[in-house]
Amino acid sequence: MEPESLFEAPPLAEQERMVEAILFATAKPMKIAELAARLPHGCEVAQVLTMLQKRYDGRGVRLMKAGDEWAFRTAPDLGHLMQRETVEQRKLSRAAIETLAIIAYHQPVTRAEIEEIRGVSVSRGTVDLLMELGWIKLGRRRQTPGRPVTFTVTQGFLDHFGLENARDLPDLKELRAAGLLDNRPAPTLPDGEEDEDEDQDELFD
Amino acid sequence: MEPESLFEAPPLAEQERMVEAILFATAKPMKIAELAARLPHGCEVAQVLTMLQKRYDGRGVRLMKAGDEWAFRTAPDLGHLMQRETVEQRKLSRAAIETLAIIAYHQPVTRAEIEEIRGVSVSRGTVDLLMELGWIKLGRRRQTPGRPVTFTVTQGFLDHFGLENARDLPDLKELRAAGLLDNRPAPTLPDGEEDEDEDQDELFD
Amino acid sequence: MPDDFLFDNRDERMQAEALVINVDGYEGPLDLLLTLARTQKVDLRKISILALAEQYLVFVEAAKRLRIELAADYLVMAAWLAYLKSRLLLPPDPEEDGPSAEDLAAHLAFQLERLEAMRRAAAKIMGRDQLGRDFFPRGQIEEVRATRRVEYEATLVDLMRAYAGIRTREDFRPLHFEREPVLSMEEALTRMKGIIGTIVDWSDLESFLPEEWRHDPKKRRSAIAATFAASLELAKEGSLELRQSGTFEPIQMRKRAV
Repeated sequence: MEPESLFEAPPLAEQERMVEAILFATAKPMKIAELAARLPHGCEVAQVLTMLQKRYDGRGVRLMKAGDEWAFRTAPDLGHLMQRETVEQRKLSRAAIETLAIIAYHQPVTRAEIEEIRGVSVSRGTVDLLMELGWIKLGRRRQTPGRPVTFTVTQGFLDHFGLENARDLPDLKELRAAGLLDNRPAPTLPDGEEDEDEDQDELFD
Repeated sequence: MEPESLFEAPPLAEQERMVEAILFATAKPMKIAELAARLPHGCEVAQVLTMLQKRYDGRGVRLMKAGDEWAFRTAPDLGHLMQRETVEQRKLSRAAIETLAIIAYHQPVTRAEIEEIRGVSVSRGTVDLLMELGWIKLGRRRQTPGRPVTFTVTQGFLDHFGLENARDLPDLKELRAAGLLDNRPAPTLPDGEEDEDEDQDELFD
Repeated sequence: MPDDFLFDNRDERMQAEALVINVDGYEGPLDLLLTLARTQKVDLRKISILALAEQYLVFVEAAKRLRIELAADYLVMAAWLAYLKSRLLLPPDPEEDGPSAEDLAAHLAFQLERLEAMRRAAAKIMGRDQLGRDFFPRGQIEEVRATRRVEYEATLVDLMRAYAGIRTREDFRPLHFEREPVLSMEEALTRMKGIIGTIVDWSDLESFLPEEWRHDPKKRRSAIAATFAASLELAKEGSLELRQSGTFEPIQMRKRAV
């Protein structure tokens, strides 16, 4: 039994101050549950986050949501003032950028599917790099023969690109409407050569 | 010549956003001159800092001045939120639980009586721990030679163990009926070994 | 396949040669096909797969002529496109099963369109404001101090078990017989043998009872019985004499003179 539960939660305005302080103190986005664990019992974290987001709307700093995590970030239009804070970003290869986009739009997606879309094999280095950047992660295994691993994008990806949600990816609706995100298998050639290759790739995963 | 000098400084509200973003993102407190160097020419940094300080007045985060440097800081009254408590569950030692049980069943009881019942001496560490947990407290002194202190259990003890009253504790016969006494000795401890340790503890207390 | 068919368009051949020099710049045959498709300057949806196949084959031919080694997958694609081209040009063979040439062409068009779409999407993603470039996290992180609190677990059952354990510890002592209030004959005999030399005059048997056995009536009776039995044993040995003046009179004993 926890003694806090005996008391009422602090007033909303006070809860807002508390969430503000906690989120200001960290660079890492936090889940509602993590925030709740740091606050007195009975706090309305979701409501408070919305209040806080409204409060910072239009300010130099904004409260951003990435997936189910929240963080304060500077307003993007002020980026030019921050040049000194910029960490030298590694130039991503075209292969890495395309692989990332394919994972984002087709997730959860297997390596074989990525290769099918790009028409070339995916080098291990590409996947490793995207993992290291914290932008992709392993999803559930596909329930197909060989149970291949799948990849999905992460909260870190959403945070990095200022996306509230994977549904907010650019042109997602249009691409879906055009059927370009459909999983349309290649018409099988009589000799089935192509599919054998795919299966082999999966074996080596 | 810097191109900014050709233009008017941005409106104060915009300057405020800028300073807010810079101070948020910077890793260390900043002097007015450093801020000015990052801002477009003609910005009223000192005035903007005062505006910003007022804006954050009473919030969860404050704009603080230390010497001639400025930084955002958690409001002092919310410092406790910056502590994350990790709770470690630990089993009470056998000595502690036995001592507690004797006090619960025999209260008020002196240390000598506890020792007689347990057949070994009671370390101060054990008593201190039980006191710290708020489960036992000092009772009245016994009106016998030496006027020894007695121990009783507390309301906290009753709350923790879900008892109305220490008298609700089942007696031996009920314990046996409840199957709490299997006819086997408690996991064998070589006689008094644990308590020897305790005695040593006492030496080092 | 006649050469003049492949090279009937001089511009196309020149273009293929220009592209082929850059072969390392392509990410595989699909990428190359996409690049070639763009030269058709039409919407990918309206692209002529037949024309594209021809362009590709021209490219491969040009590479051969320029003695540029093409990776195997480019050659596999060339073979496949040659096959597709022939299927597209010839009337459908009723004997052949599997997908129609149109299906294959449509899928290739879909693949190209999808790759193009992913490229555009990738560019849009990368064009977004990025963390650490356009917007920034908090720079001055306040460390969260971790404090550790130990919470002791103890349930009522633990408590009761502990108490029951203490109160019944006696029950669980290693098995040995408690010393009963009975003096054994062996004990009495040992004792009597020790003192027999000092009994020169007739003395009451009861004066030889061990001190701790004299007071408790139960123990006294046991001690008398044991001592009497022991003295009978010693009399039988011939080291002790016994006498009793009458029923219930004190039993007396003395060392037997040798």
